[in-house]
Amino acid sequence: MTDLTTRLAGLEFAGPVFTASGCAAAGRELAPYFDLASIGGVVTKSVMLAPRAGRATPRMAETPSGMLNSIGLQGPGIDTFLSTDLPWLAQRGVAAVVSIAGHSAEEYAALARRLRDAPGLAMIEVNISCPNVESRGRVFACSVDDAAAVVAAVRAEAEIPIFAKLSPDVTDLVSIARSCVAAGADGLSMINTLLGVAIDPRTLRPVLSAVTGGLSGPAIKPVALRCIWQVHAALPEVPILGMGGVRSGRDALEFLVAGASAVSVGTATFADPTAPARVQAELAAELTARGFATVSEVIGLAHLKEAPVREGGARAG
Amino acid sequence: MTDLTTRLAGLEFAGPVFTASGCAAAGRELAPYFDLASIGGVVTKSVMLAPRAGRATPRMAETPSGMLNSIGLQGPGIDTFLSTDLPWLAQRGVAAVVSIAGHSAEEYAALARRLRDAPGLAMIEVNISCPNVESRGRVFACSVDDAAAVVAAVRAEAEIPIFAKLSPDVTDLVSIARSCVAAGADGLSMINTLLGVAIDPRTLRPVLSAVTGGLSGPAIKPVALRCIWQVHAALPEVPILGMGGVRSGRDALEFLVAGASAVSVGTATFADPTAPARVQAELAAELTARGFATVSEVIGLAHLKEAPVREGGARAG
Amino acid sequence: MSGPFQVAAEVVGVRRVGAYVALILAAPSIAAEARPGHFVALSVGGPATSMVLRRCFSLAGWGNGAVTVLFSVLGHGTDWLASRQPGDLVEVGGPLGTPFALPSGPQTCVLVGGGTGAAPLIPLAVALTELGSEVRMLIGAARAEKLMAVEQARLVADSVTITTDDGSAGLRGWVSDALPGLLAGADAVYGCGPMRMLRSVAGLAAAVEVPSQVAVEEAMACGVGVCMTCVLPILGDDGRTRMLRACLEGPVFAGDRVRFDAVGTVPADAVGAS
Amino acid sequence: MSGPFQVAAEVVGVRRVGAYVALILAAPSIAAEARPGHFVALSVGGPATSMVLRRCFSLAGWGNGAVTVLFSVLGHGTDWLASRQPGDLVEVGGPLGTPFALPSGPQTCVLVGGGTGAAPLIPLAVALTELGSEVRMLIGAARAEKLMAVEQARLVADSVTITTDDGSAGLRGWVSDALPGLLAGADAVYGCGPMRMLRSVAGLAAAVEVPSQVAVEEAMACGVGVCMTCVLPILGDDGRTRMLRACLEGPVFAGDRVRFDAVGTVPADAVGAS
Ligand SMILES: Cc1cc2nc3c(=O)[nH]c(=O)nc-3n(C[C@H](O)[C@H](O)[C@H](O)COP(=O)(O)OP(=O)(O)OC[C@H]3O[C@@H](n4cnc5c(N)ncnc54)[C@H](O)[C@@H]3O)c2cc1C
Ligand SMILES: Cc1cc2nc3c(=O)[nH]c(=O)nc-3n(C[C@H](O)[C@H](O)[C@H](O)COP(=O)(O)OP(=O)(O)OC[C@H]3O[C@@H](n4cnc5c(N)ncnc54)[C@H](O)[C@@H]3O)c2cc1C
Ligand SMILES: Cc1cc2nc3c(=O)[nH]c(=O)nc-3n(C[C@H](O)[C@H](O)[C@H](O)COP(=O)(O)O)c2cc1C
Ligand SMILES: Cc1cc2nc3c(=O)[nH]c(=O)nc-3n(C[C@H](O)[C@H](O)[C@H](O)COP(=O)(O)O)c2cc1C
Ligand code: FES
Ligand code: FES
Repeated sequence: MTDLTTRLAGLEFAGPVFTASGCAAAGRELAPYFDLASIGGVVTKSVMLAPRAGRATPRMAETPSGMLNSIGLQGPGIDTFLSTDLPWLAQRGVAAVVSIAGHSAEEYAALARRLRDAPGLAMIEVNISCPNVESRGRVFACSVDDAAAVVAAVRAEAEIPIFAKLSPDVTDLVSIARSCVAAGADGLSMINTLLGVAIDPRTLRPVLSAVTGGLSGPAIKPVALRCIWQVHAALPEVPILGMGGVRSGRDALEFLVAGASAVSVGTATFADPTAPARVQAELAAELTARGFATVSEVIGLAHLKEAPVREGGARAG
Repeated sequence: MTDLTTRLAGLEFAGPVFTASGCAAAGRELAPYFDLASIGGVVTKSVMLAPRAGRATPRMAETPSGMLNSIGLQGPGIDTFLSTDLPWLAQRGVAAVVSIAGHSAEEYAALARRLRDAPGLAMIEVNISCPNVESRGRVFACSVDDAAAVVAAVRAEAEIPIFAKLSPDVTDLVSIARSCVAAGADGLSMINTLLGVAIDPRTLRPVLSAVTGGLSGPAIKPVALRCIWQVHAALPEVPILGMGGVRSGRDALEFLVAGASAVSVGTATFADPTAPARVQAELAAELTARGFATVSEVIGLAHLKEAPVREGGARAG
Repeated sequence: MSGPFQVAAEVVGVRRVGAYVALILAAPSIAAEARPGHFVALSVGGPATSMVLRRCFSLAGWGNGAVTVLFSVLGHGTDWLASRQPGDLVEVGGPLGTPFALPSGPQTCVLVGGGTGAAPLIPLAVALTELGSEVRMLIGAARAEKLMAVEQARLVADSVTITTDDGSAGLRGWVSDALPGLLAGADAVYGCGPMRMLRSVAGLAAAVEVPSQVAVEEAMACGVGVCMTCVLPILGDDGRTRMLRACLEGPVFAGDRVRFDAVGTVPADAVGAS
Repeated sequence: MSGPFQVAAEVVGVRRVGAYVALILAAPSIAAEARPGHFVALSVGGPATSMVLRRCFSLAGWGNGAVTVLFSVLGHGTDWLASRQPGDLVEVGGPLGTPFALPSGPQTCVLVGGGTGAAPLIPLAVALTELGSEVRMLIGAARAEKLMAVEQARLVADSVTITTDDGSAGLRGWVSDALPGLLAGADAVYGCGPMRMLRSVAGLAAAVEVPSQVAVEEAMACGVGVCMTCVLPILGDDGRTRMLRACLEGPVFAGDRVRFDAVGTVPADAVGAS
C-alpha cells in the first residue's frame, strides 16, 4: 500500500489530489459526496477583494472532450469568504488552498494581507490569468514582468507558501515560470484554461455571451502534460501542482511522472462530484500495483532515459 | 443551391474546402475516395529542399478527441516533388496549394524560387512552424521578426499568392498575423497544431519517441475558432484558410462565420478518407438550408452584433 | 437529509411516450429523498465519450426505489440515453436542487407546464392532491405530439386544460392565453417550462395577487453548485438582486423574485456587478 | 482494381472465438477485391466518441459479400466493436495495404503466426492450397487460450504446429524454436505477428536461403498512406534504406528487406536521415 502523504513547499497534505480552483466553489457543495479532509486539499474559487457578479449567461459551452467557461470570477469577495467559507473548511480540518485574483499587483497584495493568519489556510494560489488594468488589460500571466510583479507583491505580504498559476497561452512558458519563481513563488500551478471560442450553428453567433471562454477538460490534457514536462525539465526543484483534463488515477499518474508533485481535478468534478476522491483512490491503486512506496518516488520519472517498466498497468487508451 | 465558388487572394477555387497540409500527402492516395478536383484544392505535405526521413517511431498518439503527431516533415524533397507529385495533380486539374518548410529564410526563398512557374500551382502555404537554426531552434511562427523575415523572403521570390501558416502557441497571435501580412502574405492559414505530450502509463515514458508532438483534431476546435475570431476581428480584409478539428459541414460553417474564407480538413481525413468532399457537400447543404446564395455571404457573420437566425440548422451539439 | 447521492443506477425501463422517452432507473437512495421539483444529472456517452458534461432532467416520478425522467431526444446525449437497454448502468446524481415549497394544508393550485416542463408537475400534482388540494393542470406545447404527460395529468389532477400553438390539440394558443381563466379562486400557481412562458405565468399570477413558484431550466455544467454557469438574477429579501445558481438555490424560485427582464444579463444593480 | 473503398457496413455477425472476437461485416466491394494480407480500418465509438482514429485489422476471411476480422479486446475501440449487434452499421475502409505476393505455381510453404498475427494466414493458406501448394502452418501464443484460429488452420493447412510460451498447448517455447524443423524442403516462408517474432522468422528463413514475406503491425493513424505515422526502415533494390509506410508499401514486406535492427529508429544511412 503506497503512502499517499504529499509534501508541497514544505507542507504535508493527506494526499496528492486537490480540487481545482473554480471547480469546487469553497468545498462545501462537495461535502455530500466525499470526505474533503481525505484528499490533499480544496483549492477554492479565485476570490477578489470585492463581491463579483461575473459575466452574463450563457457562460458555458460543451466542446469535444472539453468545455468552455466564461464565469468571470463570480464570487462573494474576500470579506464574506473569510467570515463564511474559510472557517467552514477550517472547522472540518480540510486543508485550504485559497486562490486569489486581482486587477493590479496592489489588489493581489491587499488580498494576501487579508489572508494573513486566517485559520486553516495552507497555501495561496495566485491566479495571474486576469487582465491587468495597468497594461491595457493584458493578462498578467502573459508577461514575464507583470507575472513577477504580482508574485512579488503577494510574496511580500504572505507568510505561507504561494503557488503561481500559469496560463498555457504564452510563447515561452519556461521564462514565465522562471520569473515567478525568481519573484518568490514556492511552486507553480499549471495549467489554467486555454482561450477558446464556440459558435452556435443555429444562431451563427458565439455560444458564450462573453464570446471567448476558457477551454478545460480531457481535450487539453496533452497541452497540460507538455507544459509540466517543459517546466519540470527546466526547474526540477520547483514543485508543480498539475491540472488539465485529469479524470482518472491513470491520468494523475501521467501528470506525476511528467513532473507534477500533485494534481488538481477540475472539470471532471462536474461529471462526477466524487471525482477528486475517486481519482486519489485510483491513483493509490496504480502506485501500489507498480510497487511504489511513496508518491514522491514517481515524480518526474518519465524524464529518465529508461524508466523502469512496472507491473500492473494495462495498455494505453 | 448555394454557389460554392470560392475566392482567395484573387484566385477562384471550386469550393471552400481544402485538404490540410500533412493530412493528404500530395493528394494521390485520396483519389480512390473522391474527385480531388471537386474540392477547393489539395494543400500538400510541407516540402523541404532535401529529402527528409522524419522522426523515429512512435510518431503518433491518440488523445481525447485528438491526436499527437511527430512526423518530422518526412518527405521526398523539392526535386522529386516537382518531378512527380505536382505534375500528377496538374494533369488532373486539381488546384495545388504547396506547403513549404525550411530552417532559414534562405531555404524558404530557395523553395519559392524552385516553385516559380511550376505547372498547376495555385498558391504557396508557408509553414513557419519550424525551428529556426539561426535563433537556437526557436520556431519562426513564435517571433514577429522571424515570421516576417520568412514571409518577406518567400514574397520576394513568389509570383503567386502566399499564405502564412500560423501557430497558436504564441502570446500575441494578432501581432504575428499583422507582421506576416505586412511582410507580404496575401492570406493566413490557421491553426497549426498545439504542442503536446502524451505519457504511456504502462511504460511511464512519453508515447512519442520525440517526446513532444503536435495536437490536432476536434479537441483543438475551440482554440482554432478563437484564433480565427481574433485575427478576423483585427484584420477583416485578410483572407483566412481555417483549420483545426473540422469534421463536418456544421464545423466548416462555424469556421466561416468566425471569419475564415475557406477551411482545410486534416485529422478527420484519417477517420474518413472521403472527409474533404463530404464536409464540402455537408457545408453546401447547411448553406442552402439557410438560404445563402454564395459562400462569401457568411464569412465573418458571427461578428455582427445581431446575426440573422436562419432556418434549417438543428440545435448545437 | 443526507443526499444528494451519486450512484451507478441500473436501467429498469425505457419507453417511448409520444414524442418523449421515459427512462426508469433503479436508485433507492435518490427515490427516498426525491421531492417535486428536484432534478437529476445523468452521465452520457459511455467510457470513451467526448461528452464531458452531464445532462439534467426533472424527476417526473419515483417509487419502489426507482426514479423516472421524461425527455425529448435533442442531441447526442439524449440520443444515447434513449438507446439504453434494461440492465445497463447509468451514472446518476440526485436528488438535486431546491424543490417546490408545498403548502401546509389544502389549497386550490394551478400547475402550468410548457413543453418538457410538464414533467415535474406530475409528482407535484400527486403531492398537492395528498394534501387535499384542488389541482388545476394546464399543459401547453407547440403541436399535439409535443404535449408531455397529458395521460398522467388526467390521472392526478382535478382538471386538465390543453393548449397548442397550432391548435392541433386543445385550445389554439399559449398557456398564457388560457391561464387567466383558471386563476379564479386559486391560492397558488406553479410553473415549469421555457423562460418566456414562466415570465408570463408569474406576471399573470402577480396581477391577481396569487403567489407563484417557477422552475427554470438554465444550462448547467455541474448541477451541484460548484461551477457558477447556471446563474440568473434573483431579488433577495433585502430587495437586492444577486446572480443565484439555478442548480442549488433553484431550479424553483418564487415567481416574483426572478428578474425576468434581466435573465441572460447581469443587471447593473446586481450585487458585484461591474 | 478500383478500390480501396469506404463504406458503412452492416454487422452480420459477432462471435466470441476463444480469447478473440470474430466480427463479420457485409461489404461486397471490399470482399470482391480482398487478397491475403490486406487489412481494413474500422471507425469506432459512434457519433459522439472521443476516439478520432480508426482501428486496423487484417482480413481473416471473406466471401458472400462479407469480410471477417478476428481481434482481441484491448481497449475502448475493440471493446466497442465487440459490443456491436447484428444490423448495426460500422464505417469500414478497405481492402488496404499491399497483400502477400503469391507464387505462380505449387510450392511448399511455411506460414508462421504469432498472437493475433494468425488471422491473415487463414485466407493465405486457402489461396496457397488452391494453387496446389503444401501448407505447413505454425501458430504460437503466450498461453493456450491466446492461440488464434487453430481450428480454421486445421481445416485449411496440410499440417499445423502449435507453440505456447508456457507449454499450456503444443510445444513449449516460441515459434522460432519450432520453425527450423518445418523448413526442410520449403520454398517460401510467410510470417505475421510481433516485430520480434518476424525478425527471427525472417532470419531463420534467410539462414537456409528460403525467401520470406512478413506482415508488420505498425501503429497507424490513417491506414491509407497520407499521414506518415506507420513507417519503418526498408532496404530498396538500390541497396538504400527508406522509411516506408506499413499501410501502403506494406504491411507485407520481403523478410530480407526489413531493417529489423533499426525498427523504431531512423537509421543514419536512411535516405533523408538528418
Ligand atoms: C434543471 C433542468 C431540468 C431539465 N429537465 C428536463 C426534462 O425533464 N426533460 C427534458 O427533455 N429536458 C430537460 N432539460 C433539458 C435537458 O437537460 C437537455 O435537453 C439535454 O441536456 C440535451 O442534451 P443533448 O446532449 O441531447 O443535447 P445537446 O444540445 O447536444 O446538448 C449540448 C449541450 O447543451 C446542454 N443543453 C442543451 N439543451 C439544454 C437545455 N434546454 N437546458 C440545459 N442544458 C441544455 C447540454 O447539457 C449539453 O451540455 C432540463 C434541463 C435542466 C437544466
Ligand atoms: C495493419 C494492422 C493489422 C492488425 N490486425 C489485427 C488483427 O487482425 N487482430 C487484432 O486483434 N489486432 C490487429 N491489429 C492491432 C489492432 O489494430 C489494435 O489492437 C487495436 O487498434 C486496439 O484498439 P483499442 O482501442 O482497443 O486499443 P487501445 O490500446 O485503446 O488503442 C489506443 C490506440 O493505440 C492504437 N493501437 C493499439 N494497439 C495497436 C497495435 N497493436 N497496432 C497498431 N495500433 C495499435 C490504436 O489504433 C489506438 O490509436 C492490427 C494492427 C494493424 C496496424
Ligand atoms: C467553470 C470553471 C471555472 C474556473 N474558475 C477558475 C478560477 O476561478 N481560478 C482559476 O485559477 N482557475 C479556474 N478554472 C481553471 C481550472 O482551475 C483548471 O486550471 C482548468 O479547468 C484545467 O483543469 P481541468 O481540465 O481539470 O478542469 C476554472 C475552470 C472551470 C471549468
Ligand atoms: C499527421 C499530421 C501531419 C501534419 N503535417 C503538417 C505539415 O507538414 N505542415 C503543416 O503546415 N501542417 C501539418 N499538420 C497540421 C495540419 O495541417 C493542421 O494544421 C492541424 O492538424 C489542424 O487541423 P486538423 O485538426 O483538421 O488536423 C499536420 C497534422 C497532422 C495530424
Ligand atoms: S450548474 Fe454548476 S453551479 Fe449550477
Ligand atoms: S497510417 Fe497514415 S501513412 Fe500509414
